[in-house]
Amino acid sequence: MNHTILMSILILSPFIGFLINGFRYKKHNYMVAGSIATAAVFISFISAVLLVADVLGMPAENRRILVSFFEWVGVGNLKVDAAFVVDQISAIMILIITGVGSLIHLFSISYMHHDKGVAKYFAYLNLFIFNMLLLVLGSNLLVMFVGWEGVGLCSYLLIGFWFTDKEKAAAGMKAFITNRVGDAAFLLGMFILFLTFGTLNFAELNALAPTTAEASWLGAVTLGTLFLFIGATGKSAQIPLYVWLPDAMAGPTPVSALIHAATMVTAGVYMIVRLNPLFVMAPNTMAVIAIIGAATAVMAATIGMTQWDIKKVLAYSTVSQLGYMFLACGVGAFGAAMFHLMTHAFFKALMFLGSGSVIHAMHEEQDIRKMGGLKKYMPITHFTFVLGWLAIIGMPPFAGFFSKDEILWQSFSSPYGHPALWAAGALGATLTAFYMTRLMALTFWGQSRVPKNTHPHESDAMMTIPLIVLGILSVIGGWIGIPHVIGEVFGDIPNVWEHWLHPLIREIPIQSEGHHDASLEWTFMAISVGLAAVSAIVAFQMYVRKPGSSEKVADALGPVYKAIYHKYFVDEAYFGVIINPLVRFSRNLWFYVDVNFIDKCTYWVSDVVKGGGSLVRSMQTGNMQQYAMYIGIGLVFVLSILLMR
Amino acid sequence: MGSDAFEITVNCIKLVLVFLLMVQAVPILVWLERRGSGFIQNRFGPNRVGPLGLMQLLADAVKFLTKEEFSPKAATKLLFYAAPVFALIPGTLGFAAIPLGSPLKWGDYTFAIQGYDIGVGIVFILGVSSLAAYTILMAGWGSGNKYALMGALRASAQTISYELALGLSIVGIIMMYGTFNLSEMIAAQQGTMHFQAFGNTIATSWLPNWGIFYQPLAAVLFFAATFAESNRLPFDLAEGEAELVAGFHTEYGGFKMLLFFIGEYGHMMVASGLMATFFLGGYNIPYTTTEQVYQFFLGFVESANAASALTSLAHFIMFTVKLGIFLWIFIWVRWTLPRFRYDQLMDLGWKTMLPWALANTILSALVIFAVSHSW
Amino acid sequence: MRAVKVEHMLSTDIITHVGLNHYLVLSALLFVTGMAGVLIRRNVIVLMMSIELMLNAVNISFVAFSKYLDKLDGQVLVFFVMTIAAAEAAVGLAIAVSIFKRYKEVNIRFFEHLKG
Amino acid sequence: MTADSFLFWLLAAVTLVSGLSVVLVSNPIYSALCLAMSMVGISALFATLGAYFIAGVQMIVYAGAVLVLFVMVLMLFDLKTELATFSRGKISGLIKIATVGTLAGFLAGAFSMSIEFMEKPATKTVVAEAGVDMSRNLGTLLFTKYILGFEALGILLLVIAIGVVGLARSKGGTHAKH
Repeated sequence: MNHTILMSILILSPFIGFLINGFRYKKHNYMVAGSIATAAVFISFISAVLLVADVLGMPAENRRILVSFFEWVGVGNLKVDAAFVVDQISAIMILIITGVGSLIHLFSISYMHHDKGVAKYFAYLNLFIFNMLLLVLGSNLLVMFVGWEGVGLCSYLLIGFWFTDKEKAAAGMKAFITNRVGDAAFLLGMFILFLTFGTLNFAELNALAPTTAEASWLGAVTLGTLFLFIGATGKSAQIPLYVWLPDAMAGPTPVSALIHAATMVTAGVYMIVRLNPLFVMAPNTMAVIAIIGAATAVMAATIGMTQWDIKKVLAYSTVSQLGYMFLACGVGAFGAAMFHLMTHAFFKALMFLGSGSVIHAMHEEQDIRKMGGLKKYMPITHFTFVLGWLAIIGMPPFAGFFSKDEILWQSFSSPYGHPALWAAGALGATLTAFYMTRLMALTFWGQSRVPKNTHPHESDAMMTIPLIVLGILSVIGGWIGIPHVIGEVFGDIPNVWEHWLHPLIREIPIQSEGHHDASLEWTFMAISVGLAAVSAIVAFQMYVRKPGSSEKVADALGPVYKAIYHKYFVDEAYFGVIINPLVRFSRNLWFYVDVNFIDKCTYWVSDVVKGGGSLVRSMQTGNMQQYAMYIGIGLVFVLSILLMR
Repeated sequence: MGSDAFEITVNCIKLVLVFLLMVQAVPILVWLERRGSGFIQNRFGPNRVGPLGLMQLLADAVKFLTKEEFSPKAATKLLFYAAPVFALIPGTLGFAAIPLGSPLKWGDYTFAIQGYDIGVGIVFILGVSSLAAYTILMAGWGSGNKYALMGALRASAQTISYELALGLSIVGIIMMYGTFNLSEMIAAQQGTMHFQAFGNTIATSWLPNWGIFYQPLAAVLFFAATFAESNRLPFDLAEGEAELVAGFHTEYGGFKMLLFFIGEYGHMMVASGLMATFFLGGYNIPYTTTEQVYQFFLGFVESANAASALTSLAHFIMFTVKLGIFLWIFIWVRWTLPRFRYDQLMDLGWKTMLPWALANTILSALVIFAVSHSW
Repeated sequence: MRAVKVEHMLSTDIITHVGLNHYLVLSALLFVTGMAGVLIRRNVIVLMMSIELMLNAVNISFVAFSKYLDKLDGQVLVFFVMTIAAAEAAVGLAIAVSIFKRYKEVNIRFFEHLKG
Repeated sequence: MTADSFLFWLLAAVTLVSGLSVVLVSNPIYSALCLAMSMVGISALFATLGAYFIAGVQMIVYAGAVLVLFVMVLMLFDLKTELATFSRGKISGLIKIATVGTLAGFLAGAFSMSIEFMEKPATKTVVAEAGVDMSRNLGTLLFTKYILGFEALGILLLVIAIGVVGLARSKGGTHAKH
């Protein structure tokens, strides 16, 4: 079929779903609303598949479908088309978004069936999909930015979906405002890039990117990419702007799965990969990205170890996994980043949905201390959750293993890499294994701490089918990116992934010193897996074999544990250092400038106008004869002028 | 008007004569009406004074003139007295514009036998006769009497309503003759029936070339409308004795009353004259043209002037006869038909006659276009 | 007639030769009279009559022009003016009647109630 | 002094006097009758200008219909208590009179100053030939050049007729609401 039509279907079908559900937003029939929304997303999934098939059919060098609908902005030399492009990168993204998206929609139908504003919910969800598609399909930064803002809006709407609860609404606002900070930086980056290269189009930008690395900190490319990266930290919840994501768990669980695990939060990674030629040429930026990524990975993991809310744990794990992705970007392993992005989308969505299923079963109970032993109540959820667990702690041959291992190896071996980075990554992996096992243990294993009045039960098919599908994906998802070293062992399995992304990935300018041989890679692989396994076993021991031992450890750690438990007091610090002073400043601004100066000026103007008006109004008595008199006087006036001439 | 002194004098005399003619016709009509009503109602009319009671006219005149001259207390003097005088105007002016005979050629002068020959005769007559409403209103309001006022309002409303039908009903005639000028219309109705159709002439020898044969519907409508215009039975709602004592001239008596009578009869005469002019060939003698009559008289007397004078005289008599016929019909109808109710009157005017008149107009327009247009 | 005589002394020409501008001046004066009526009378119906007066003054000038410019368009315009005037009179009288129904008086000042 | 000019002055006098009395007479019925008088005068003026048909129409439409309507309404109201004739307000009254006067002066002055422009001898072709032919030309003009306006007027009249009936039927008139 024609690409234009396919593209329009792909983009518009969720939007139409949004319109339909949006217009019937007062309806309570969750089945109708859900089917509409799911169908909309599924349709766009199909068209996405068709498009990707076309892309596959193309020659490897220029796999690119560009559909330009119209010239959107044409100011001076700023020419922005409403153009959408499907290439190797966005192909993956649209598949994830629409595929996982439709699964999550399906899940939501059953999950939200008790909710009043279900139609509204699905409308928001569809709107999100639409914006996300804009984001990933946009052929230039501006269209991408539209999507960027749009997903921010939808995330705000959906986090605060139960806005009657004050702190949920507050969480929504927090997310929105934090994103604003990032978006400002993103805009600045856009401006810098436009000033430097005179275009916002990805293809042109990548073509114009310098061929030699930019040494200085203040070079255009470095600054621009840095600002863009800050924008990415906002959207993708990296230090220092990660604080909103844990609170974002206030939203419905499928939303957390879709927006705050699978798709939206990966937008930053996607953006960096999309512009990798630029980033590669700014080693300083790359260093920053790598460090921040590694730091986030470790820190979030540590916090994750101490949380009691099932969704909070998952949220922090998301943050740390995103940290991995940024680490990968930072060391120039963009392919690995995308790879991990995909696998993470699978297993993290799976785990969120699983947690949703659990919460559903526990009647909106999210505290894992009140769970445990759910294994026998909800086997399917448990089984799929196990798959996700194995994937995330990087057990071969599950999806997570390949992607994470790729990242770790690259963080050591790549020219931008560094042993310290590798160490951080390995530590993060270990911690991840620990807290995920802890989660599993407290939720599903051990003896039940379920309150007497709640009777957990397995969820219905509409919730379990997505779990199963995602479970399968998180098992096999990684097999398309099997490293060479393993591939050689199993009779030379090709690394499809690398070949796939290769045309779009710019080579790192500086050459790596020396060449690492396979044995080293094997060792690292073994080390990371081993560490993960060990920490998993430890966690299993602590939480299943002898429960309560964890408390001893916590007491032993004392203040450190406190600090970690309170998330390093980051929120408090932000409040003390930034937010409260800002609020005070703005209040003064409001009082002294706005009220006492600007308002006074406007009042003065309005008073003048009013006075004039009342003067003129006195002429309007409604007495027709007076009006006639005015006409006559005017006539005389005009005639006299005419006669004087 | 002409420029020659002689002509001017003659014309002025003519005006006076026409006026006198109309005024002196009134007593005769009164007498005729009373006798005729008596005859119709199978009783003697006034038959005591003089032969056939003809002297009754004189007696009436004397009575009218010698009656006490009074005006009611509530009356507005000016209007009360002005109204009867104004009542004369429409009739006289209208009647003076109707040609009473073929133009008299005396030497190199030509005298139209009518008050004045005005180019747009019909329009003029309609205009002046529409002034009649004022007299009625003045009388009604001026005499400060509620019955009078009611009668006046009724009468004027009726007059205005029927003017529409009146005007529209003769549009067909005007289109047919292609002129407003009464003399030209009369000239167009000479001789036997003959007219141009699709480029070839159609002629009959057994019908006079009268308008009524071309526009029968128009004739009926026009005649009915004239009844309403002159406030006569069956349309004399203005003075319906049953409801309003005597309508707008309740308070009037004596000479003022007489003036009103004159006005009403003037109206009748104008109406009859117009009927004759439009539909019965005016002063033409049936089946003949003016020229034929002139030649006929030229056979007796040799002088052209005398022949022309005789022709005019014959035509004048002919016209008077036709006039008389219509006047008699007026009287006859008055004593034959009952009075309408007011809503019936208005319905007749607006819902019956007006649509018919319109239809007649459109139809005759189409026909005239089709016929005059030689395909 | 005396007025005419007085002007006779001044100049005969302007009296004996009646031209376009005589009619125009007449129409101007008539128009102004009507305007005065509109301005100073209070009875709504009299106001409307004054308006009719103004319209007719204009009609005079139309017809005069149509004669002296030897074009008939002026008279056509007079037609239109008459029609409009009749319509205006009908509406005005209807309004006056409805005002009268309420106030038993047709003073222009009652129309001030219509002011928005 | 020829007959034409005599006629003109006479009619002008009649028209002006009756027009003035329309404005000045306090009894509305008298002013209506005066207006009728001046209408007749105006139509006679039309006749002196050779516009016989227009003159007749003027008689029928104005003198015959419109003003009769006025008079009827006035008599229907039958205002025994005559309201204050002239509008109040000394200053505004003065201003009004002054305006009117100056306007009159301007107009008259302008016209009489511009004699030589206007006094172009009338070539008697179309207008002069009295009566029928001119009316025919008039009709031709009306139904060819001005047909659109003619139709528009027809529609206008229809609308007016309906609207007026509605308006007059409304109980309590325009202020029925309160």
